[in-house]
Amino acid sequence: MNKHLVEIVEKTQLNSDTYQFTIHAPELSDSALPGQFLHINCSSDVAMLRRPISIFDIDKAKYTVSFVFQVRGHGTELLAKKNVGDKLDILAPLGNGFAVNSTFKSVCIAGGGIGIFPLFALLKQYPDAHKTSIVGFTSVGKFVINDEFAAISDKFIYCTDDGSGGFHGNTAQALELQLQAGDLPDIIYACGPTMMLNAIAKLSMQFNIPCQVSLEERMACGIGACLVCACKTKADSQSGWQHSHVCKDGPVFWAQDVVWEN
Amino acid sequence: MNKHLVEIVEKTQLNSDTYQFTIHAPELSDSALPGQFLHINCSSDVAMLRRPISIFDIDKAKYTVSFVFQVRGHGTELLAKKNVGDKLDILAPLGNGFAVNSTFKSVCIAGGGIGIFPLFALLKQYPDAHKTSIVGFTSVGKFVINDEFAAISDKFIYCTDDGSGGFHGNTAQALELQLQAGDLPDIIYACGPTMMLNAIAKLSMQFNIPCQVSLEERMACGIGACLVCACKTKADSQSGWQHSHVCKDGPVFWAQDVVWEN
Amino acid sequence: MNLSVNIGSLHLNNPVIAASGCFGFGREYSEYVDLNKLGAISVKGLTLEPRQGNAAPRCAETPGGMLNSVGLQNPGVHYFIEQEIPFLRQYSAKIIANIAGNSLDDYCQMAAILDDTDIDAIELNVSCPNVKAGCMAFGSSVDGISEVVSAVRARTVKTLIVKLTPNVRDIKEIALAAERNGADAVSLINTLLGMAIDINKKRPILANNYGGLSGAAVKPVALRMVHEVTNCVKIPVIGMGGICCWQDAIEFMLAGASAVMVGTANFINPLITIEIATGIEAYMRTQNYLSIEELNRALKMN
Amino acid sequence: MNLSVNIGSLHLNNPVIAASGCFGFGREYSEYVDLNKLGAISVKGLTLEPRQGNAAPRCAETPGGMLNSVGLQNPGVHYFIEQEIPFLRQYSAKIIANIAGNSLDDYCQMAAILDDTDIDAIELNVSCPNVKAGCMAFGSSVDGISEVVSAVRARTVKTLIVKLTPNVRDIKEIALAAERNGADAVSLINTLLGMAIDINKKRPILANNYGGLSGAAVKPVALRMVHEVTNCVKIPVIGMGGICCWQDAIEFMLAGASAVMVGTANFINPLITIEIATGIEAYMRTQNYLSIEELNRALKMN
Ligand SMILES: Cc1cc2nc3c(=O)[nH]c(=O)nc-3n(C[C@H](O)[C@H](O)[C@H](O)COP(=O)(O)OP(=O)(O)OC[C@H]3O[C@@H](n4cnc5c(N)ncnc54)[C@H](O)[C@@H]3O)c2cc1C
Ligand SMILES: Cc1cc2nc3c(=O)[nH]c(=O)nc-3n(C[C@H](O)[C@H](O)[C@H](O)COP(=O)(O)OP(=O)(O)OC[C@H]3O[C@@H](n4cnc5c(N)ncnc54)[C@H](O)[C@@H]3O)c2cc1C
Ligand SMILES: Cc1cc2nc3c(=O)[nH]c(=O)nc-3n(C[C@H](O)[C@H](O)[C@H](O)COP(=O)(O)O)c2cc1C
Ligand SMILES: Cc1cc2nc3c(=O)[nH]c(=O)nc-3n(C[C@H](O)[C@H](O)[C@H](O)COP(=O)(O)O)c2cc1C
Ligand code: FES
Ligand code: FES
Repeated sequence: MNKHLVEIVEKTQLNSDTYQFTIHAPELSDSALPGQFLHINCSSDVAMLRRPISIFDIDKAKYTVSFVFQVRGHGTELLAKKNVGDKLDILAPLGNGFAVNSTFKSVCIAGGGIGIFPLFALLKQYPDAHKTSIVGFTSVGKFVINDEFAAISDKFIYCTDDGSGGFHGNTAQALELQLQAGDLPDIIYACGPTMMLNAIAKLSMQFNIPCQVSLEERMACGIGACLVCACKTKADSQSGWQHSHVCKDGPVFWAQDVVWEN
Repeated sequence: MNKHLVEIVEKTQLNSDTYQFTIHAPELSDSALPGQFLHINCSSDVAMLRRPISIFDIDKAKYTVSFVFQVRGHGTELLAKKNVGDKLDILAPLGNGFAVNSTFKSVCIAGGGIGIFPLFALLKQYPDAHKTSIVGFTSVGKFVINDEFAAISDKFIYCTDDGSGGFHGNTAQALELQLQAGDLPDIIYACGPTMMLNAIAKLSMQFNIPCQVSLEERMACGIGACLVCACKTKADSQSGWQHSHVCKDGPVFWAQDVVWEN
Repeated sequence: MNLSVNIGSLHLNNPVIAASGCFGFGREYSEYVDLNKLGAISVKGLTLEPRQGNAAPRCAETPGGMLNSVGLQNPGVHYFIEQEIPFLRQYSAKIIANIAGNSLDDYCQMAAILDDTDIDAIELNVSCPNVKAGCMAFGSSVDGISEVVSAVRARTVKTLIVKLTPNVRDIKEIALAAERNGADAVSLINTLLGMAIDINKKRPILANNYGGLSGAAVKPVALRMVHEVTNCVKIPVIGMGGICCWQDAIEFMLAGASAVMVGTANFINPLITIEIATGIEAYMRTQNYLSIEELNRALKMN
Repeated sequence: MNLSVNIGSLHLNNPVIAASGCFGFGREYSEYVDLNKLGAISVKGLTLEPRQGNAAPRCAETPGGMLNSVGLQNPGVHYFIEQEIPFLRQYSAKIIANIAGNSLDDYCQMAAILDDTDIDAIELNVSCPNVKAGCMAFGSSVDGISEVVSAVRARTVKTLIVKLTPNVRDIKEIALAAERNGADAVSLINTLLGMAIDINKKRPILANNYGGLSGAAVKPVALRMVHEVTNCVKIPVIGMGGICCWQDAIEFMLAGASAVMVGTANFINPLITIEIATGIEAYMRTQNYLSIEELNRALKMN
């Protein structure tokens, strides 16, 4: 069973609205895969839906898992108020993680905003490959965990939408420059706003590079039962598409399997 | 305006489910009267109604007011989780306090369960009178702040419904014995379950002693606007009664003005 | 930027109105709120004769909301005219007289009486679920509403607002009937009929057994109904039901409401009406809306 | 003490049923819950042909509740029969097939098809607010419900449960029409039609604009309707709407419900169905009720 009551063992405020929590969760640290998520009960109120948050890091030695989240609305606000020693009611690990292939020599991750969080644990799965990280935020003030990404990457590119630091533009544009310059990885992993993912999916097809994207959708159950977290994927059916579900069939999909709408 | 954001400066757990909070509230400590109540916002949730809680004690020198409450349901449960240093959003002082007459030589209070709390500050208004306190609980295990009442009273009688300590019976029965024994105070003040208040009101009429009771009713606004906290009182109208409102016309009423239903 | 709105011939300085039954006659809240800063106050539902209402308990908290079964306790329309209008007239907030009756004749008499007084509008309460006779019965059928609205319309030249009940299958047809029969505006929603049971006492919590549900919990239903109604009538719509913050008020105005009424939220925060008015103004400023009408037109459907 | 109940010829070991659309086909929750401990499972609403449902977002959180606009995405009745019944039959929980159609013919065909299969009951969903054609249209008028219930009744000997919509003026007349036309039981409530707006995007949050409100917020309305219906029909009533804990379930059973369905609460606590069953048992023990029927008769009105 994926329901756990875990203790918060570390809490760090990364910037004005972003927090990193580490939980003690032996089972979870053993089985969880990068790209999977936790479905977190943020409130004591029996009527508040859980919030999906990706796994940021896994420490099997310490039996811990950590996640990073931005305060957006009521749920994440309550979550941010929890402290070390508090218990968290989570469903985890949920969904499918990223496909990791140890024969890959060169991997690239592209993350926009809160989309960078699931990509960190993923990079750690590639100790030997050449790792390019492209991370983007709206503005330098919003940067979090850049240093960690820089430290673990062989090439590190950071972007800001407003040009206040690094590459002026989004991660898809930065990726395009890399690809055009002939820096072609064996795989691209991307997570972030849909527009960015759509652009990256197109680039991956154009340059014929396998690409996985992690999608976001509003969720209720988190386990494939309620069907609210629909996303369009390709299908053999007459229409050519079907509604898959981000929580169960994803959140990670092959970019070519997704039906991208404009 | 009666809306204040006050700080909790002391928190004491009196027994398994009863707490005493002291708040720093200069204005309130100056103006509040025994018998008035605080209307407390227990939650950060914008949709939870306030909870009415009586003033337990007032310390004008320290600019503090304290209240004692029992955890019953969701609201008081959340309130109990607040800690020293937290801010409380309160409307206070609300309602009418007890009528205090300094010429009285002998006063008697009768409190049942959580009904004893508003009577403590009241007794303090009578430094010179002979004070009889009759307090009752279901069982000895439920006793709280008995010592404080004993210390401040000239005569102290405690009752338990189950006979596990003190007088076996309720405070109305204990009061009746006092009155029958000729121990007749100038006034009786009572607060507790309606059945008990009803019995005490009858005794007060029988022995012709002025009596004030503090009533409870479910509240929303607390200030006389929504009209949900109705109680039947006598009126000059054809029917002989009207609906008064506990929050505004009370919570303290003269026993003879209340229409007691059986 | 202009926050004022017109509801028929009723001109409001801003679109925030205190909802009937939740603000007394303004007196109680005047200690907390500058009544000059409200668009209007809809007073406690009035009847021809004084009423004592239902027995207590009249209130039960429910998840995200509350049930009430006050049952129109009020001092009667004459007392209101003599004692309350003069008090309210000291302030610039417009006065809306919310009226309820057992019979068609009650409504007509009250409308005629109020027509001669210094109030700004009549809100026809044909939607109170807490009284035995009349009221919601009129409001839940096209025939009932047509009858009462046309009769009252004939008795008054005041701005006539008809307050609709959500306890119907199709609120659009009720709203259209109100419009057809002379309403200057409709306001919605009144409370949803509900119940709560005390499982220890094995009795309904409310002495009246059933009561009206209000507060945050009803907001999605209210918003949907307001949206449906604004899309079918041409008269102004006043939206309410669960508005607890300025963001909620903006949702209703995006759904097409010319003004909003705030009820239950006053009980939790007595300053909420003013905070909502301030929030609406700030939102319009940052979003560059010059008028409430612009806001009313801003919603794009998916 | 006996927790079992009979709904028509359907015998349930206990009165807790997973509500349609909130428990998939049982598979997803089988990891969390021992399906043998449930009275029954009402599966995701089935249609004759597979359906992809509405576009995303299909969900919006609201105060104390949620809106959904899934729109009956499902693999079709044939897939259900081949792939899901065999899985569910491994457990003792009874299987209720929830069916929805665009037309009378759809309902009839599905009922006839399912009549030959190893299911225990059919729940006629004439109350889904999220699809364009059919469904709720049937459920919101006496004529509509009479037509569809009598037609389906003629096609099946399975226990026939008719699921009612709360989006009506008088749910009693709808329930009575279902009973008159051959329903073995009624279940209520389906979702209340609602809306939520994103004030930054100025668009409804749901891609479908409107959606169905469920969860704690609707409990008072659901409870009142269940109470109304149990007091007018003679067939068993299955109560639901906002049940989040065993205390809520007891409220519904005191209101007269023979069994309860639990929907939205599963999303927050996947173990809730079992916790409710355990809580009901403990309550009955401490209160000395020997059967659910006793509990159903225990409510005293004020
Ligand atoms: C698979 C997955 C992984 C995620 N990982 C992370 C992460 O690692 N760090 C992080 O900061 N955020 C992550 N998110 C986004 C995060 O779930 C939302 O920011 C969060 O749910 C917002 O809740 P709230 O209470 O702050 O906002 P509210 O606006 O109060 O939320 C209201 C409702 O909308 C839903 N919702 C709102 N925004 C989103 C969104 N962007 N995606 C999904 N549901 C949303 C909420 O879950 C809730 O049901 C992830 C989302 C998904 C689907
Ligand atoms: C004037 C007045 C003074 C009071 N003083 C005290 C006091 O000093 N100490 C103390 O422990 N209690 C006092 N009470 C009772 C206290 O208000 C209730 O115990 C409390 O509101 C219960 O809230 P809850 O969240 O625990 O229960 P819930 O059951 O969650 O409450 C649900 C709703 O019912 C109302 N409610 C439930 N029980 C009562 C009740 N007995 N009286 C009024 N409303 C109720 C709540 O306010 C709330 O609106 C007083 C009540 C009144 C009216
Ligand atoms: C305690 C209470 C009393 C009410 N009395 C009246 C009334 O007298 N007349 C009326 O038209 N509506 C009355 N209402 C309904 C409100 O005006 C409003 O329509 C409803 O509560 C929904 O708005 P809200 O969620 O903001 O409270 C009352 C509501 C409450 C909670
Ligand atoms: C996501 C979701 C999907 C639903 N799908 C169906 C369905 O397919 N058929 C049906 O009859 N009811 C459906 N319902 C309604 C529920 O079965 C139930 O009637 C309603 O949600 C009220 O109960 P609750 O508050 O416990 O959720 C659905 C509800 C939700 C939240
Ligand atoms: S959230 Fe329920 S199916 Fe994905
Ligand atoms: S609680 Fe509103 S009038 Fe007393």
